Amino acid sequence: MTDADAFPGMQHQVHLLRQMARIRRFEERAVELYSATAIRGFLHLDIGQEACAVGVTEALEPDDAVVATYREHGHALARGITMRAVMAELEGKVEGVSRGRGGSMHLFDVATRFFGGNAIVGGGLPVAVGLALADKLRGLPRVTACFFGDGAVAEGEFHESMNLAALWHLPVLFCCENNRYAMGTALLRAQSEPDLAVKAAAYRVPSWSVDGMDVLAVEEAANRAVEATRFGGPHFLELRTYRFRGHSMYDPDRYRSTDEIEAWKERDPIPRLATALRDAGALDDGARGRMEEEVAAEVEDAVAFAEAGTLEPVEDLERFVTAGSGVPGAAR
Amino acid sequence: MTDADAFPGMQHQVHLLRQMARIRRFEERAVELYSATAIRGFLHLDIGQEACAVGVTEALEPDDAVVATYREHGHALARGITMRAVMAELEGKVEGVSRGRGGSMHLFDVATRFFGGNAIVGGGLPVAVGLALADKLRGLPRVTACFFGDGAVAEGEFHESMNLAALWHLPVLFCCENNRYAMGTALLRAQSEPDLAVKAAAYRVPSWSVDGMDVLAVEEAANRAVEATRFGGPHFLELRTYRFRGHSMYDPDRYRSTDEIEAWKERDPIPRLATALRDAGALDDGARGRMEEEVAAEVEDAVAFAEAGTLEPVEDLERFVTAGSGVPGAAR
Amino acid sequence: MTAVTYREAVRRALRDALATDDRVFLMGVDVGAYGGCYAVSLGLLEEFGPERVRDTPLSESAFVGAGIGAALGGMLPIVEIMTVNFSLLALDQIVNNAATYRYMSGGQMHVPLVIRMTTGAGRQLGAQHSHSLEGWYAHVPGLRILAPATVTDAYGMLAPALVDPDPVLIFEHGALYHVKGELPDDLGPVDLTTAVIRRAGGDLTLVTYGGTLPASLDAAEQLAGEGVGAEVIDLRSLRPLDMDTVLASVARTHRALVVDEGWRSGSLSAEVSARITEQAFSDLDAPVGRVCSAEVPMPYAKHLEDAVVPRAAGVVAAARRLGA
Amino acid sequence: MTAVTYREAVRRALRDALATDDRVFLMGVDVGAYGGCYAVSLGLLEEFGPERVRDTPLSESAFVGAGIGAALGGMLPIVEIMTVNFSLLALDQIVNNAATYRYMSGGQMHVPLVIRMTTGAGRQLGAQHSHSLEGWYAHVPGLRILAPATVTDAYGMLAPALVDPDPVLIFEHGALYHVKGELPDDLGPVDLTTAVIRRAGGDLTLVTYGGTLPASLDAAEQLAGEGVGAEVIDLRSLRPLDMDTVLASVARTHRALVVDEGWRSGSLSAEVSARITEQAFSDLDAPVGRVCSAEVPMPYAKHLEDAVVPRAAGVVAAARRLGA
Ligand SMILES: Cc1ncc(C[n+]2csc(CCOP(=O)(O)OP(=O)(O)O)c2C)c(N)n1
Ligand SMILES: Cc1ncc(C[n+]2csc(CCOP(=O)(O)OP(=O)(O)O)c2C)c(N)n1
Ligand SMILES: [Mg+2]
Ligand SMILES: [Mg+2]
Repeated sequence: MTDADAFPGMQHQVHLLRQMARIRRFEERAVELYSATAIRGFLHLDIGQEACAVGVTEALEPDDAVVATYREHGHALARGITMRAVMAELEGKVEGVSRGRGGSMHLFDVATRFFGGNAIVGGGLPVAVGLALADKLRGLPRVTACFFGDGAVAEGEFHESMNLAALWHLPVLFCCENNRYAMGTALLRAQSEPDLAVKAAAYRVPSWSVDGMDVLAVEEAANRAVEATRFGGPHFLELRTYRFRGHSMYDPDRYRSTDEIEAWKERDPIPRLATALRDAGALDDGARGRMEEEVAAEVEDAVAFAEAGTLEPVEDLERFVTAGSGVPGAAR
Repeated sequence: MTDADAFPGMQHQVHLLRQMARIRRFEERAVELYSATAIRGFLHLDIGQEACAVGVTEALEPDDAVVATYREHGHALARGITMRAVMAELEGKVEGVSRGRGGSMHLFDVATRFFGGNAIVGGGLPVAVGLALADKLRGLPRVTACFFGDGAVAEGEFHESMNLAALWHLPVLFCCENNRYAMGTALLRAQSEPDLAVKAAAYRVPSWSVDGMDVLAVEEAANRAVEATRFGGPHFLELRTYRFRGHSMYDPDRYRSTDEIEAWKERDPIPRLATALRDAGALDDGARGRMEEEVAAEVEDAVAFAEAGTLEPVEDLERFVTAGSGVPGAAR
Repeated sequence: MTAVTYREAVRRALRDALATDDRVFLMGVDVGAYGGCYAVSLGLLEEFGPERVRDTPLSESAFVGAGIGAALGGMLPIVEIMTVNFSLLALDQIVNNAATYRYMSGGQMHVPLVIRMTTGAGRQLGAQHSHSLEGWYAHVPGLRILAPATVTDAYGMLAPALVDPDPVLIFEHGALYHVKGELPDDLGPVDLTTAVIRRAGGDLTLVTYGGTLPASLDAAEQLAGEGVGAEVIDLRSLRPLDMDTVLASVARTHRALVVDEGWRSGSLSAEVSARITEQAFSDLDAPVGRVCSAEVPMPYAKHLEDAVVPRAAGVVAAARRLGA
Repeated sequence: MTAVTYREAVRRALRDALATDDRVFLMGVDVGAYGGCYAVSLGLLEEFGPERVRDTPLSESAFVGAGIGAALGGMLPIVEIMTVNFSLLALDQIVNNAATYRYMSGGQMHVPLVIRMTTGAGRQLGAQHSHSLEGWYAHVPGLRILAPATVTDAYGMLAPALVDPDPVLIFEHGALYHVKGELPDDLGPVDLTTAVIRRAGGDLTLVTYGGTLPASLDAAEQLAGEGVGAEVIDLRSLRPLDMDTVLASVARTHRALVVDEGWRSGSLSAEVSARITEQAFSDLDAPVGRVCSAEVPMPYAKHLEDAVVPRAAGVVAAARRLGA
């Protein structure tokens, strides 16, 4: 019997912690692999923001859909895509979740209804609206959770999508991960009205603003929001968070002060929950250590899997452009 | 001495009436010419909405700029472009304000800083923001008045432009002529939040909603708004109005009830002001009749001018694509 | 066999699609209450209701993207964009999402979406409503591009387009809507992959599609009067291109002229010309010719617009220059 | 004469422009505090301040449109769009406004705007960041399209582009930024209307531009080893095209191969091929060849991306097939 078993409800919190730890370790390892050039392209890290992906995803049913951005390793892993499949994708292998065609910015998984992995800022929102429209027309009580950043709020596609979802009462949960920066542009320098909840109101979309560094708060808000969305049309969840690393591997992070970054690191969602669980007697240092070991083992297994993976034969380059493409003899 | 001279301030109101009457008669004549096929393409009439163009334009200085839509005859005339130049444009003549290249939807006039005539719904807003940015960078205390319809509010370009203007404190006066329909789509079927002033607030742009069927109310609001915009950044003016005719000459107007149209015609801005002026003793029926005659004469002069106009030689087809184009020998 | 307009043929195709498959719905600006900007969908709202004939706000990017999402979610949406000029506002969704989902997902996902839009000039609508940009879409892998030029194709292409598991764009030339033609009552599905010979001839191959088919046929008629047999090929599908039909014709005629309403530089005509030369160089007695639109934003005045777009006289003159 | 990277050359051009003319300002996403997405504008914010090196929100349509308006209002804006892929979000403004103002206004107004953007593949950025769509822009009357391939052009094209009273789009290939070259201290203005011969040769004309110039030069070098003299022409201007330089070369070599990173169908290479055939048919000993990108959304995996884009080996092989 573990510590957590002794505390009703605590086991779930341990699960949340593990999910966040999985994302953190996975990405830390991905950084190493990037330095070793096993991973290339853009690599956008979720580190610091894990509570958002984990808290929201926990509130979803298996049949619900997720649309995310290029910063979506966390969302993919939280949603249940295996580390193996994601890591192999980052290494460009056929065994990757997108067969190595997508890379870090384009994770897709039909089994978990994970619809990307969109690297055009704001580009996922209309698609999410459409997924929800399909559900509504088909009479399926599903929710589509659409993640995007604070920067996306300035794009026209945000405006058009919010209005369309609200006008048609579609079950889209708009999840804005407000990490205060769009690359180097601080929210205050991008929005004349930096209170994003006010924006949601302009479409009559009810909104919550939540501490995105607290996975329990995120989950609680997401539970309410997902329920409300499922039967009441779109809702907007602002997750106030922070990325601890640069925008991508190329970012020298010139636009933020070390003080600011350090202050936010104090609020790191992982030690925060771990400490709370320890204080509550639900997860002692030994159990925590075992968890870390298990996570590390899972990461290493994923790396081994990715490295043992194979490359798509170049002859298959044209497969999947359309249904028939690249298949010898098939009509294009 | 006319009646109006006897009443201080009344002369100006008579001028406003005349401006509206000029637009009305001009367009009624254009409809006839359309039936006679002297005018082709799309023809969007301002009839019913004249108070908006006239009231706002009166509040502008000669150095200010105007950006309008495809429904812009009224704005062009109110701004001071001659009837001759507009009518010749509608007839596709070289003497037209855009040399016959633009037509009804694309009136331009550098002398009055009239920057179109934009036929992409929402497409003029970013341009207006840029004109205001230029003024700000150049230190010129000018305003750019940007007209658009209620339908444009759903477009992404509205959202992006409002934010940009507000973020940078640019002197754009956003003038939304809310005539309740975008072609056949009623505002309530296009906007989840049909109160457009609420939308402006989402950008921290101060707004007024005005009876767009009352030219005095429009002018008063515009005077305040233009002043506020000139030194205080963007403002939003919602002009509640109605078009008495179909969207364009092709519109069978299936989506509105006759009752609704008739009810709005009761509020026709022209008889409304004319009656008020008569009641105030500022414009008796004789003077009113003379005004109508003068306006009719101006319209007929414009038609004669247009019909006497010439066609651009086909050899000049490629002129004005770029600075050097279509000019024999010039580099392209 | 009934004589119907192109407009009616499209409407009938839409009605049949809506009636046949619950997953089909039509969405776009003013497709419902207004009856469609070009009256194509008139009556469909009354017949199928507002859920399935769905007016959208003016939000091209969002409603096209919503079509993509709905297709991913199991529906078969038909999205109408009023004109290809406005489709630029939705181009991000079409190019970066619709065309890439299958490939980026390694074949897991696909977008069975149909997008219809008008294209072309001829109604004095000026520089923001009149251009022919379908050639751009034909550049994009992952999309199928159709250009029905006849009543039969206007009707017959929609059903197979809906069966295609990948995104299909259908370009309806605005000047064709009022054109009448015979619609066989028992029309089978139209093959989306082949060009068709609309008129046979042995001296010259005229390759065209969509709005310039009538002018090309007129030109062929005139040329026939001069003793020149022009074979007129209607490409129908702009992506993929059925070069087999074109090359077989050129092998017989040894001369080819491409007629295309796009601006000449970088239009689809360039691709057709380049491919003919690449694949049939030794068949050619003359360089492949092109008749395209003048490279100007479309002017409003009628005589100028007429001077911009390809007309039969210009095609005939170009054919003569080819020595046919 | 100093050796600088292409990135530094662009930066220097920007700095000189900002220093020379008060009307010039730079605007785009992260051009300021971040230093430019590809570090091109690094240091300029500090030097010229936030009014003139202006970070924008993520609103491609609005800030490109604002550039158009500012140009109409008397400024000389330089707008940066991070990549041509994102420029689709601003295409309406570029095509329907920037390119039409002069014409629609009957010559009264003009838009002295410069838009810079990166293009091209090579950094494993996948299907939404890697495409080469500059050929689309080269289709649009009213725009001038430039593609600097060398350090000299990267520096020297900006000043004359700003002098041009009409909109100019400059495409910087992302893979070129780190390439080094010599920048003469006394560089005069670069002619924006002419192509240049980057390497002389008598057996074959290689026509290319931008990101594929290095591969074309490599191929020419390899071909030289086989005794084949390939003349390499860098188009530099994609609209208008300087066909005189190309045709003069083909008149000497009788063979032409176009190398272009765009997807083959409907790429700029098609236009170049069609024009060569139209204008120099009798000079040609073989059909004009093309080496382009494979027609797929760009895959992430390196070996697949490498298989998509034109490389020297592919150019050499195509040259051999032409019989050069
Ligand atoms: C339309 C578009 N413009 C620019 C970019 C380049 N870009 C990628 S991510 C990013 C910042 C987005 O910020 P935000 O939405 O806050 O998300 P975050 O990266 O902070 O998670 C930018 C500018 C892009 N991918 N798409
Ligand atoms: C981007 C775009 N989509 C569609 C159209 C076709 N269209 C022209 S006017 C119009 C209605 C616009 O309504 P609104 O903005 O309310 O202006 P109003 O016509 O009522 O003055 C539409 C749909 C267009 N011109 N541009
Ligand atoms: Mg952010
Ligand atoms: Mg309206």
